[in-house]
Amino acid sequence: MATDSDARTEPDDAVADSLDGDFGLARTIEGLLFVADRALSAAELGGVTGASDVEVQAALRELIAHYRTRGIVLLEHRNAFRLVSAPDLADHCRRLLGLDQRRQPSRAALETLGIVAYRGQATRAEIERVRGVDSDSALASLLARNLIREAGRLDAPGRPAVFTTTDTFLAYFGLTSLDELPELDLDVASDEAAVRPPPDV
Amino acid sequence: MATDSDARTEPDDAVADSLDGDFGLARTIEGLLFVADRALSAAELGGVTGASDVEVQAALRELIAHYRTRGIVLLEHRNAFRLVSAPDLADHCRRLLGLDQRRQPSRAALETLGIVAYRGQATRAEIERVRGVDSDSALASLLARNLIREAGRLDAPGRPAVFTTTDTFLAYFGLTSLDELPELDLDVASDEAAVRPPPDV
Amino acid sequence: MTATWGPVGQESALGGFEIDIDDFEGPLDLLVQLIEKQGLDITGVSVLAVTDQFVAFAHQLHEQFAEAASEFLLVASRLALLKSRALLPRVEPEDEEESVDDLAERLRVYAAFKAVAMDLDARLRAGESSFIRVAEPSLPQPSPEPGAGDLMRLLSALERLTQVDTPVESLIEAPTRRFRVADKVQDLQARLRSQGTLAFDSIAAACADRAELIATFVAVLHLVRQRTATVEQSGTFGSIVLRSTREHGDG
Repeated sequence: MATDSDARTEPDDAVADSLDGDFGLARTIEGLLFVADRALSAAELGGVTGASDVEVQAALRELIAHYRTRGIVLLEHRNAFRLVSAPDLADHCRRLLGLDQRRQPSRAALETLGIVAYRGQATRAEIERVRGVDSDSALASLLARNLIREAGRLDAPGRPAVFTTTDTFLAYFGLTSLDELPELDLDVASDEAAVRPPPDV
Repeated sequence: MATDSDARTEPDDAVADSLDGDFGLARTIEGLLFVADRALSAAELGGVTGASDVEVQAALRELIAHYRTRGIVLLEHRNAFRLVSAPDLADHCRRLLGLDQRRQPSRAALETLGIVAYRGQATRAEIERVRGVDSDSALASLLARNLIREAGRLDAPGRPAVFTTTDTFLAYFGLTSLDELPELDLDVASDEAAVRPPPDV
Repeated sequence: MTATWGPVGQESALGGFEIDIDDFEGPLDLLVQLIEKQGLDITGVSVLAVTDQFVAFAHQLHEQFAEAASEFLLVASRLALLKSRALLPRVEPEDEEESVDDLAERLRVYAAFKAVAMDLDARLRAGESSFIRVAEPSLPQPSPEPGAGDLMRLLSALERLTQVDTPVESLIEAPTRRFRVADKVQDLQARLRSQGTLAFDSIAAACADRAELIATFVAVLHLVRQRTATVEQSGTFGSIVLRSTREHGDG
């Protein structure tokens, strides 16, 4: 051993070492997800931990399974991950945080949100084409609530904004993944039949 | 893992034990500790959950034991409880948060920082009176970033800490003294759009 | 144009239907609701049954929904086309066929998203929602990189605070002494009127302590925002000059 670059040893390393290797990664990721104030992508987690994508994904699956029964759940939104409180504890959390029961979004906002969620992304024109009505204020209210965000601009005349859902969207509706949304029920088979939201963008 | 709703308890399985009976309370408390922005006392937890002190204490012991091997740890300090990342993960967390450093401080942090800077010094209570909201975590993040420091304590009930800006604050904003502040583009600073209330959903 | 549905003896095709103007948004929504009230399939020729109703309703709404009128007309014309096709032998060219299919498809897609909205609505009513952690990490972090801060963001955060619910005075209220920004504004205005320009260094030097300096500084911000004065600086660390926007000696 010529170099000694990793000489820094912390006493607590013994704890991590005593656990099986894979769980070491899972608990590191658990700690990272806990301190993060946003959703973290698998790539970011790989970058910070130095683990491969396959290892990170396996650790995340393990954590998602673990948190299925706990007071905290691990939500996945378009391949980004975030710890949130369990949806059924909403009333307790509201009481602790002193939050009022929020106002219900309008149906216009919910329709718009549904279109963005199932399409993965949508421009205002696409949304209005589906709804057959101006959707500007519905979009503005969804943006203000951080349920959708602008993901970029289309390379088309006018460079229209492309909207996509946020991880707050899942948390807001007590979902842990887009897979939990029901299948889009189109009566007749078509290209768009049985559309599920795409897993990532 | 013990996702089994079966009530039978396997003698050697601590996890199965934890799902038994009052795990409902433990997971509720787990969720509350997770969303809280401060340490919670057993009395507060009892108040929110409606459980007795004995029940709350038992649930807390159970959670402390559970978190002994995880990437999150349940700390007890002066009979107040708080979830924190495991100490041995500090390097990983720092690396993650270091990546975040390129991001600007949150608006809450900036408001708090501005108040401290313009007043010269301020206590937490003074900041909260101006901002109208709890500013504990904003202060914590500013302290952690060394943008403010505790300058002393007020000779008042509770001996509240008085905060002041640091040299790091000046360096961070590229200033050598307050005199340099007016070189701002005030049209941007006073952008009216930022104060419009969000439209109704 | 007697429809094969609806309450017998009603003069208006709309009679007996309780669809309020506030109850729907746009033509597709109206059409889906009319169809649902008839218990009909959303697709194909069954749309016929509600055509008259829709057209009558659209006619009634025409002026109230001026911005959506073209969309209503478009839907109504397609419905009329559908109806004509049912009443007459096939004479339509193919592009009209497409337009009819297109409407049916749009209705189907819209109805599906309406169902999604209902599902989301039900979830909210069930009251289940997850909460994120709001605490910021207390882990010690390395000091921020010098010069990386955006002073404009700091100021705009503060400005927002002062505009929303807090008088500026309370922001700069010093523990021991008080300086009113309004006084400083008046003072600076008077001096600008007489002198035309003021060096910030000299204004700052005249301040007894930091609290007064800050009150003065906030007053400068107000003057610039009011466009009573402009601020000029020669170079990054150059001296700062406050200049009246009015000609020296004017009014």
